[in-house]
Amino acid sequence: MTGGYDDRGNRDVSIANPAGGSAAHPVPAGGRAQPAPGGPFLIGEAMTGGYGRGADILHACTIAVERGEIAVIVGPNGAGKSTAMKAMFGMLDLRAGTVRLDGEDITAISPQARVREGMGFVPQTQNIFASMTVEENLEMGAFVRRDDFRDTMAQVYDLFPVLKEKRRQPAGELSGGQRQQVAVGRALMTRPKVLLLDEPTAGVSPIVMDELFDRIVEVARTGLPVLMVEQNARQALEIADKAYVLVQGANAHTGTGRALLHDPQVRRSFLGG
Amino acid sequence: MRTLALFALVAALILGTGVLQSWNSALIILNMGLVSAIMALGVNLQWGLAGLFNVGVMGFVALGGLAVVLTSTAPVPQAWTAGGARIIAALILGAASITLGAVAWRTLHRGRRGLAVAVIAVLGFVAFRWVLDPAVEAVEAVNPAATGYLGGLGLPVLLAWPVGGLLAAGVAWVIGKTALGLRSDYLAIATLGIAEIVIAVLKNEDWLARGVKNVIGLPRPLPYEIDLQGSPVFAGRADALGLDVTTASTLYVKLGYSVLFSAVLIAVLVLAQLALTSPWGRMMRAIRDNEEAAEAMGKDVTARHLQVFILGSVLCGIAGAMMTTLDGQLTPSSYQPLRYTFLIWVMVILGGSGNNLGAVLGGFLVWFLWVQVEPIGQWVMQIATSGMAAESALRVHLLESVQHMRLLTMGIILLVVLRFAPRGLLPEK
Amino acid sequence: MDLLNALVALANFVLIPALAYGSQLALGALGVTLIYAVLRFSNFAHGDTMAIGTMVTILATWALQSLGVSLGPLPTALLAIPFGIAGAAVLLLLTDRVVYRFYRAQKAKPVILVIVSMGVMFIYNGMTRFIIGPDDQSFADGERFLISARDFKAWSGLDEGLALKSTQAITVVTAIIVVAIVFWFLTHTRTGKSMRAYSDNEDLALLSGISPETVVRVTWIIVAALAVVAGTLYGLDKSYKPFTYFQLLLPIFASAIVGGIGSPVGAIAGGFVIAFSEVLFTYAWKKVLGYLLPETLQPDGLVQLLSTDYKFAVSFVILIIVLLFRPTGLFRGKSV
Amino acid sequence: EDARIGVILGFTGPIESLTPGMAASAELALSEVNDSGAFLTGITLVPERADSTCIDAAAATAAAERLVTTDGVLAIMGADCSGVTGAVLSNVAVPNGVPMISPSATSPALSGAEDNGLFFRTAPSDARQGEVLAQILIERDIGSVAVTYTNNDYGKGFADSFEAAYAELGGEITLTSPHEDGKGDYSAEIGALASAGGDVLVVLGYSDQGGKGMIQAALDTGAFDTFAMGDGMYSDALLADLGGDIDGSFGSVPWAEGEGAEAFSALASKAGFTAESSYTRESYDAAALIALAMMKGAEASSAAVAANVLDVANAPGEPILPGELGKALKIIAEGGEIDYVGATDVELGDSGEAAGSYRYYEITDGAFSTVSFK
Amino acid sequence: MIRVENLHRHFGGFRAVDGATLSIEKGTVTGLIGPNGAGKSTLFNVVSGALPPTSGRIVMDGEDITGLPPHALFHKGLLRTFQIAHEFSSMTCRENLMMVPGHQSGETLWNAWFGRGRIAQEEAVLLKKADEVLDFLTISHLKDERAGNLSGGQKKLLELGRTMMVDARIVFLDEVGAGVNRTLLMTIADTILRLNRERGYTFCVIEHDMDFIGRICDPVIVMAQGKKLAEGTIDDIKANGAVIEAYLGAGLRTREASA
Ligand SMILES: Nc1ncnc2c1ncn2[C@@H]1O[C@H](COP(=O)(O)OP(=O)(O)OP(=O)(O)O)[C@@H](O)[C@H]1O
Ligand SMILES: Nc1ncnc2c1ncn2[C@@H]1O[C@H](COP(=O)(O)OP(=O)(O)OP(=O)(O)O)[C@@H](O)[C@H]1O
Ligand SMILES: CC(C)C[C@H](N)C(=O)O
Ligand SMILES: [Mg+2]
Ligand SMILES: [Mg+2]
Repeated sequence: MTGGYDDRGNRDVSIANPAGGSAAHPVPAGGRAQPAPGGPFLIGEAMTGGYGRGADILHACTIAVERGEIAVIVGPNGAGKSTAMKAMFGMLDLRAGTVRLDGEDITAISPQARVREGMGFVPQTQNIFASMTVEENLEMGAFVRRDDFRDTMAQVYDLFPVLKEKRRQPAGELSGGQRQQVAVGRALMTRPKVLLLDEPTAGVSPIVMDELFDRIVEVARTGLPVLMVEQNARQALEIADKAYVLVQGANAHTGTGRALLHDPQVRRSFLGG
Repeated sequence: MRTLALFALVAALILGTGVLQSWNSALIILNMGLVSAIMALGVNLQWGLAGLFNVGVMGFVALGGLAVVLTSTAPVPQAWTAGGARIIAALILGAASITLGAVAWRTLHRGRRGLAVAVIAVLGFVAFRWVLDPAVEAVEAVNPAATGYLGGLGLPVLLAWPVGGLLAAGVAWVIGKTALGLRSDYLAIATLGIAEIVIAVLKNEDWLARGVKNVIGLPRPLPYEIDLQGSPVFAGRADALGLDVTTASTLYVKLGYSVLFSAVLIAVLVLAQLALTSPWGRMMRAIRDNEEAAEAMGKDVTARHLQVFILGSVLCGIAGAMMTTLDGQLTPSSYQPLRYTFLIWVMVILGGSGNNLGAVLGGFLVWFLWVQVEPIGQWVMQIATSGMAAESALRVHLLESVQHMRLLTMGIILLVVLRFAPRGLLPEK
Repeated sequence: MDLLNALVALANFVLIPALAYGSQLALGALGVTLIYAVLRFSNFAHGDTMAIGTMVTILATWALQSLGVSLGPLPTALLAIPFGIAGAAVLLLLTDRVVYRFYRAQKAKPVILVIVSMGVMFIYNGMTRFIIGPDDQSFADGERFLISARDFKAWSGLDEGLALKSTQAITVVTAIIVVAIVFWFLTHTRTGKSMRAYSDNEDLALLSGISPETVVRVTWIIVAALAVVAGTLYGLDKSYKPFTYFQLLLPIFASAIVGGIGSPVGAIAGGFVIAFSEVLFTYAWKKVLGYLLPETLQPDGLVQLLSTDYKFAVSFVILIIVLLFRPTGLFRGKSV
Repeated sequence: EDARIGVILGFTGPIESLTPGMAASAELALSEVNDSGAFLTGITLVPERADSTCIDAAAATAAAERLVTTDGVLAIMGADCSGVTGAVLSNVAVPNGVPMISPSATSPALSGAEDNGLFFRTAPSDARQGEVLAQILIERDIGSVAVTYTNNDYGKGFADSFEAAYAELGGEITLTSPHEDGKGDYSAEIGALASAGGDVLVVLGYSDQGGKGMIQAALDTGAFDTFAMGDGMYSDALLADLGGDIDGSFGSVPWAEGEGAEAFSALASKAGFTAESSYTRESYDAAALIALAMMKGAEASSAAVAANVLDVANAPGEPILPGELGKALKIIAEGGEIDYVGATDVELGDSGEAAGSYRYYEITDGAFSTVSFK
Repeated sequence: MIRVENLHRHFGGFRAVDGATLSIEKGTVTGLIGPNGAGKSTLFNVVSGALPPTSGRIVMDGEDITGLPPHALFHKGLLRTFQIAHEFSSMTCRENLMMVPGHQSGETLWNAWFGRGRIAQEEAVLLKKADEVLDFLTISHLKDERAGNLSGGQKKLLELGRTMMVDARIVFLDEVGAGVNRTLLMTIADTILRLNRERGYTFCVIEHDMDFIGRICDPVIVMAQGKKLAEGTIDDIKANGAVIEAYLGAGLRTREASA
């Protein structure tokens, strides 16, 4: 028994594909980025698409983030928040709509190429390499970097001291919250030009969450745009420059973080009153 | 729809064989197809339904074969007097020391039990060999070219089918108790090993079933062709049908097997289908998807695994007994993993694992191919070389190697089918 | 009491052969384990990959021999290995392109890939026999022995001989070096780590900027190298016969699994477990005890635990016992 | 009109390296008959090959079934390995009344098979060869041997008869250890045999399989340096591979004295393949017997073969050697009697089995040399 | 109801649970909080039988349940959810729920073959119940969707839904809230309270959302480094210096002040 932390009770790869049986088909390699000047730093515009051959999950959904901004997506479970994030990262082949990064149309390029273009992403689930050590997880975050990344790693360890303690341990043996820290740390290692976080705070303790939010704000202030999905919405909206409410795959409300936070309808329906 | 179409295709292939080659060939394919389908159902039960990676199919099939010998051949009285009682005593002794060992392992305290069990094992083994060896020697010395074994019980051969199932169940129980804790490939290699052990015993314990000297001329549930050919009544009927009597007799016997086998297959299929669509099937699928969660939801995963492992093995045992009955002989060295384990797996996966009908379809189709790739390969080669100069070295070389087209063709067809149906022909919905 | 003779007899009949055989299994197991670790399926075509790669090596060896090239006391085949590797690599990459890639894109379940690899096995099998035929081929040259039993007896004056074939020595040394390299490669190089990452979580690997196609390509090339080295050394030491390579598949799988799937060090350990359990438990100790015990205690029988009929059975029993105590192999292999 | 003859041999599987020569020999006989122009008027013999796989009874049965019921073969030259031969015999040949002449299924158990007069073999049962080999050892004054045999019905049956005969003659067997064919490593077997000791190692296996592996391993470790070998070991390949290392070893192989075998060798080398491999002679003879029996029965039918094989194979009559099939056909056509001698000095007993004679050979200077015939 | 006595669970040399002693009283909704890696989930896993303890004892209603397998505990009325959702991914949501109740007569092969009538009746009842639960969790439109295709939060909901399929005596919830929409989470909180009051379920809840804990839990147990650090009402805990330092952090005060 490897214990209760394995994602799969039945540890048989042959049945439960470890990739979680996801039907997502990433954009294949080989596409090219097209110049598309103007607009926000990162924008997924009028994105429409779904998983495999299934029905559309996203309906002309638009999400954008400017340099130095924090944009937050909230919405009920299953609204398509994670799907939208995946679509912007090319983990999902869009049926319509475009994704543009820093004046380039990147709709057709593969996820690994987007990493090279400077995007960093923490998915909601399956966001660590369970069989590799914490340190190797972080190194993998820096995979596309050719420079010396030791100081970035030191910063991550500063942010999450517990990871330093456990750096030789396989990440799969960590507690839920610790895994989440590894996942965020991995994305920070990329030194991205834009950071996409899907519920980075799920399962982390309040004290770590505070640090995390502080750090996100700090990072954004250095000019790095951050796009994140949060269920811990009240706290997230407080720091958000821009916020989107997604409902059933479409934009329902858009505004500044504070505006939405104080919108009574949004509060009642999505923020838990 | 797809199901129907594919089964129609298989039917057409077999009928086509009948028309283009001969009805005897068609029936022989059909019969082994039926047997294969039952084996595939067994594997599908274990894998498709419970996610148990059993690659010891060959062992259970062989046990079924052994059952035929043990039930249906005539006993050898001299052998029994020579050492029968002593062999039985040795077996009981062996079983007793294993039980004792297991009990000791369970009851004794941690520190000492390793040593205790080791001592029991060694002493038990020595005693076992001491009782067994002389008896074996005596038994095997009884006319080794023709007998040299204890013989069977002389019962009707149809009885051997359920006995084959029981034998398989017994061994499956032992394996299940020890090895089912292992996961995926680790379980696979353990079952593979156990199958090899079963075959090793079958090959080397001559007193049991003549080992590699084979038991031939096993009794049959159906009349012999030559007897039919000699019977005027039968000849008359054949005449009335416009068939020559030899063909009629061979067809008659094969059809007889087809009927028997179909009856078993249909019964098994109905039961399997009922089980699959019941809450039991749902529970098994849940266990397959996530054991830990199933366990937390009150399902006794270990017990269910054992149950389904035994069930699947029983099917393989029954099918093995049927096959040996059809062959009329037990040849232990013909049990090769490629043929009796992996080919069955190909059937299950190609048919579509998790789907009983898929397994059955795979059983028929793959068996059909296994038999027919030889002519197909030759035919392809003929076409390929027909354009070449008659004396060209390449052509000669190719024609000489035509027999190797058999497996090559099998491989190509396998890849092509899986290319167009990557989840099997009839995937689990 | 004659300790020296006893030791030599034991070394000659048990230790050296088992070490060599264990290393041969280990080299094969390493390839299997790597494919399992990175591409997540048990590759049934590995035995035939070894056969076909070795075939290329043999053809190249013959060509070299006919050109008069030789390595002196070492087998010429060692020089031909690079050709074999190149041939096997091209073949594997082509196979991946035509066959496996499709299923990866489909995210097919591993068991499908296992069956697909059986199809590939059949095809390789046919190809090998088409080209070189099903027969035994001999291609060994150079010095067969580092020291032969006869020479050893003459040299040492002992009753027992000790034989050490050059191929045995080469195999053991190669196996250890190769395992060390693979281990180091996987744990210390960027590419190696990306291979492990890809094997662990494909989607996340994509998100880290790892190109799956590169990983896959590198894996196949390494596998080709391993298969050819293993196959050639085996062929030099024993004999080259395509059918035997297929038969080797089972003990190779057993080694990979008992060692812990995905673990290079486990492959070596597994190879030795299988090899030693085959030889040790069926060894007749009569000779060795004969040297060790005084006249009066000489054994009558063979002092053989089990007859060699059961050598495979024994090695599997040992394997099962090991797994019962270490359910994911000696070196904690992948449990998935 | 074509009369088809089945050639069922294990073209794939453990004896895949023996079978091409066997098939070629059989087909050589058939074409000799056709070329002679003296066969039944208007009828050409056409060989139909099928794969017995040597081990998969079901596949062999299916292949044979196809030959018999689809291609309509009238007689079968085959099968090769005893196991599949038994299966084909009882499942296909007997029910369909098609005669089989096996060139190589040597298991003693087949003697007792229910064959309805349809089964013949040109290779002698191993029961006999065991005795021959035992005698050879005693002649050489070898009193203690270790035995290894290939673990199948052939090897086991052979070993059984050898052991009984050798013990009878006062020899001592230190250990009998089977080996599996096609496996990777034989150290365990050699270890045990070496420990048991013995003056020579008796190897009852196949020359391109475990038998060779065993010899190789024994030489490598210095466990044995002289070997006594059964028929399966006789092949040029063995010499080519082991050459001078096994000088002084010896063995027995079904063989006919002089003429017939030589005639066949000449024929074979003219046809472009070598006769010096196991069971090529027997294959030639098996196919020739089929043709001659048809001629004798004056029709191309299964019944004709079954009824006349013994007649053409045994005395009285004009002795016929390989290459003389045309002559034989003419004699039969003229109503004469023949006694087919063939490449192996064919003499079939009542049960349709060759009594066979054996060549006792020794390896000297890297070549086979005949010591005597038995 | 549950007493954990000096429980240890070590992984190699690491002491994930290091002599925890605590008890969960009947009829309470007990909160279990603590920093990441405090050993909460490990404790759950040991109590629910998924992991054997290194040493120590677990007593449920006076009966020693240490080392009992999870399925046996289930039948004693002890249910749990997993922190990382453990859905049955190839089954539909409905099936995920319908498989839960124990002792279904259709779960024996005999009945599956020969007792179809009775099964049909039972299934109808189960189906209705499952649909109610799905409705409550706002995922009834997904009842025929494979559970593997749900969104992260929806999987968590399904996980919770399973505990609602049977009458439990004690339910262990491991971070059901993480990833669940806060509005829905509050509804869930109300349901937990209702189940607790009306049906007498006992709950033990791990959660990092202090609003949620504050709303339903009394008492709250704080774990740190494998041991119990503190226990008390939510207000006691929020005021406890050690807890603030180890877990809540200073931010909480400031945040509360601003809210
Ligand atoms: N299988 C394992 N092997 C080694 N260490 C482990 C294993 N499982 C858990 N641990 C360690 O035990 C400690 C406690 O983990 P646990 O999951 O119980 O924490 P937790 O309190 O639930 O944390 P969280 O709030 O983050 O979920 C962690 O430091 C973790 O690294
Ligand atoms: N792999 C998949 N295959 C098919 N459908 C999917 C898949 N993943 C998600 N879906 C469906 O897409 C819809 C949106 O899912 P998504 O994960 O984007 O939701 P979300 O907004 O992130 O929700 P949550 O807050 O619960 O994480 C859901 O209804 C879900 O059922
Ligand atoms: C072809 C031969 C090697 C067959 C062997 N004589 C047997 O009876 O099996
Ligand atoms: Mg989400
Ligand atoms: Mg936890």
